[in-house]
Amino acid sequence: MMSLFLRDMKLSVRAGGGALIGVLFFTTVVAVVPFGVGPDLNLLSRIGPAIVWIGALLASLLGLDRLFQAERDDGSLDLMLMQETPLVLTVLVKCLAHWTATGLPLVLASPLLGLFMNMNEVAIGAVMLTLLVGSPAITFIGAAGAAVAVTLPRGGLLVSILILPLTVPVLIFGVSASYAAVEDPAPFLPPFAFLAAITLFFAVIGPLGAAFALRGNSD
Amino acid sequence: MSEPIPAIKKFSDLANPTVFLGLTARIVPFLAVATALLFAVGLYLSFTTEGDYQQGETVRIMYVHVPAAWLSMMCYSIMAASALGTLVWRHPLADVSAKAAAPLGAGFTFLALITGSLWGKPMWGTWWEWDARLTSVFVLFLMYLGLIALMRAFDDPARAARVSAVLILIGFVNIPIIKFSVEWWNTLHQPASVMRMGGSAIDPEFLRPLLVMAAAFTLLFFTLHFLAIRNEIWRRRVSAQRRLAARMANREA
Amino acid sequence: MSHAFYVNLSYAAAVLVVLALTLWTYLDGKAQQRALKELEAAGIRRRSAAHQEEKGQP
Amino acid sequence: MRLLAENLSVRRGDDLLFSNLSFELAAGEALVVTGRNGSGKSTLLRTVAGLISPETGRVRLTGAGIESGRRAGEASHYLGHRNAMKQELTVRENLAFWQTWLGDFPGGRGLDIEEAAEAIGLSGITHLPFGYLSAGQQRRFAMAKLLVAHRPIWILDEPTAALDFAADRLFAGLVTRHLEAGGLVLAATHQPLGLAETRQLEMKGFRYEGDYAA
Repeated sequence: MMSLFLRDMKLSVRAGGGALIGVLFFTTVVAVVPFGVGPDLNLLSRIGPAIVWIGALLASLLGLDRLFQAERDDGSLDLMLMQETPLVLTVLVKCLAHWTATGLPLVLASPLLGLFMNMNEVAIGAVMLTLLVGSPAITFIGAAGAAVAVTLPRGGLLVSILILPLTVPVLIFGVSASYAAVEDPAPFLPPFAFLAAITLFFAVIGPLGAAFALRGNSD
Repeated sequence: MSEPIPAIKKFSDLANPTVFLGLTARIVPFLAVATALLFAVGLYLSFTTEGDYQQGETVRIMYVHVPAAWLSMMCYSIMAASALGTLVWRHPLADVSAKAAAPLGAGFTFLALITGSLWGKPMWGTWWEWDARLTSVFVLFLMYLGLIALMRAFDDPARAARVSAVLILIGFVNIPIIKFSVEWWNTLHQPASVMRMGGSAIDPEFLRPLLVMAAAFTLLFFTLHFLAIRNEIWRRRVSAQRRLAARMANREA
Repeated sequence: MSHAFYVNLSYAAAVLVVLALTLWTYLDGKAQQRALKELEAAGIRRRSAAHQEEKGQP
Repeated sequence: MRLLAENLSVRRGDDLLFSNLSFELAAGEALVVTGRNGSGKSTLLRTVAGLISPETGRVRLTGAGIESGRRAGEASHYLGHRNAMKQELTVRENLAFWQTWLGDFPGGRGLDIEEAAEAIGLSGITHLPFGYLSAGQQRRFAMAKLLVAHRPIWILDEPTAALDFAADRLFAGLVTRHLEAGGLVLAATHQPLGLAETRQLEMKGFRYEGDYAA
């Protein structure tokens, strides 16, 4: 299991890997917003958490379609399907590696973008924390979508379209927890606990669904 | 590497990577020592000179902020010159130079943004402001990162060189925008004060540490750039020899 | 917060960035050198280097 | 150890590729599947490997020390058209990954990575990235993958397609050694593999009738 994790990490860091592209996309998407809404700092700080969350959501969808397609293209997927190792576990490890390589850098870059959005320190901390807890859920859902679209030649866009509606709950609770941390009357913990629950839920459902889809898709 | 170093007779000899490696081996120690000395003097000066009566202690941030910002633009200009060298004269080391400079440029631009932010908080009361100067420097930072990603994405260095050279030249539009943004638009950022017509507008008390630090940062950049070019040449040799090794293994078998 | 805090923080950032760049350059150089050594040990030489050796030993 | 395929039928879309196909393979035996393009050779192999579920019939594994219900795929190496190696990683990283990931099937041990490279005649270049190698070299390292982890059954789909004559001979040697050690080989091929004693199964598309083993 560890060997698969290390291999996937190596692949995403080596040339052509998606780790840098994800962060770059995230930064660019968030940086474009002030040009659209104008440099009104009060407005920016109000919409900041939402923008950072949406940017992170889009950026973490970027490399997802290659999660299984790359394995399928060179035949590795066949060998993984044949093993006695439960496929669910294989998928889970691949998700974790993918998140560590592409999701974690987004979390680490988010405070910097928070500054650009003129968010205060508490809001930045809250967004970073919610992203840390919530972004794995996106990867887990995405794994299921990627598995469904694995045999399609141009599945990349389809994966995004399939997954985006499913990530809406993650977005809702992530953003509402971030706002709750800033605005006094709303409590922070309930939406945050919900977010954590969603992530745990998808950590089970996502790999299960992905494994099922991969078995059904093999030909 | 104990190979004899061929003598440099004309400028075009620099195109020979072996000659360049020999030159690097001779020059870099001096550059490194000079950089260290200048930094020692510069740091001493920056912490002993007096604070500004308006800006107080924070004026010391200028001694790292301005050199970093200056380097971020100089590095891009060097990359643009290298890009011209690649496209027009097909100088074999030009694209190596551009590729080696990109991460350095990104690093110094990042430093300029960070220190600018740290300066802006006590002075303007905000970490970041979407004004013309700051935005254009941020765009420069994104361009550096994009170029790094682009250069890494190609397998074939020759193709990567041409494509990224075109992009570098297109992006060069940004440099004059950064330079003159403070004059063209009415912004929060203060206008240039060191280099302008009719002499510097800055008190010699601040000018001295600033110039020393700028020189130190510039030398640091050149030291690192030389070393990065050397690394890139080695990287290409490794890659060429690996291909050779693969071919030789075939012949033996 | 006092101004000294911002000054110290920005100098710390400068030191960090400079060290990171220097370290990266140094380590990258070491890695490439190691790769070259490994290849040389495996008996692969650059054509020009091999050529000079032949000339040196008639 | 015996590999039993019983009454296999596989349908792709609306086409019945083959039906009621049965065969039996004992330790030390090789079965070469031949036939026209599209006659279902690859499909048969993938079915035995467990990558396709057949419409009827099943693939079984019997023998000492094998609990019933174990899938044949777990005891098999599958070498398909694609090499299952990553271009960006070095040969050694690729092989080391598969070695630890696959693990040894009970009853044997895989070779060391360098030994495996030696066996396919390409020792000394395992430190190169896989993408730097020529197509033939890549194929040979894909075969080294069969050696680094022990599997009694080798399922080979056009194994020698990208190989020259010398490599062809080398591979025939590997397969022969595997058979002598009590392994089983199931191969689909156009070219003769150069094996001494093999049984043949000719696929004739969906007109196939009858029981091969009988």
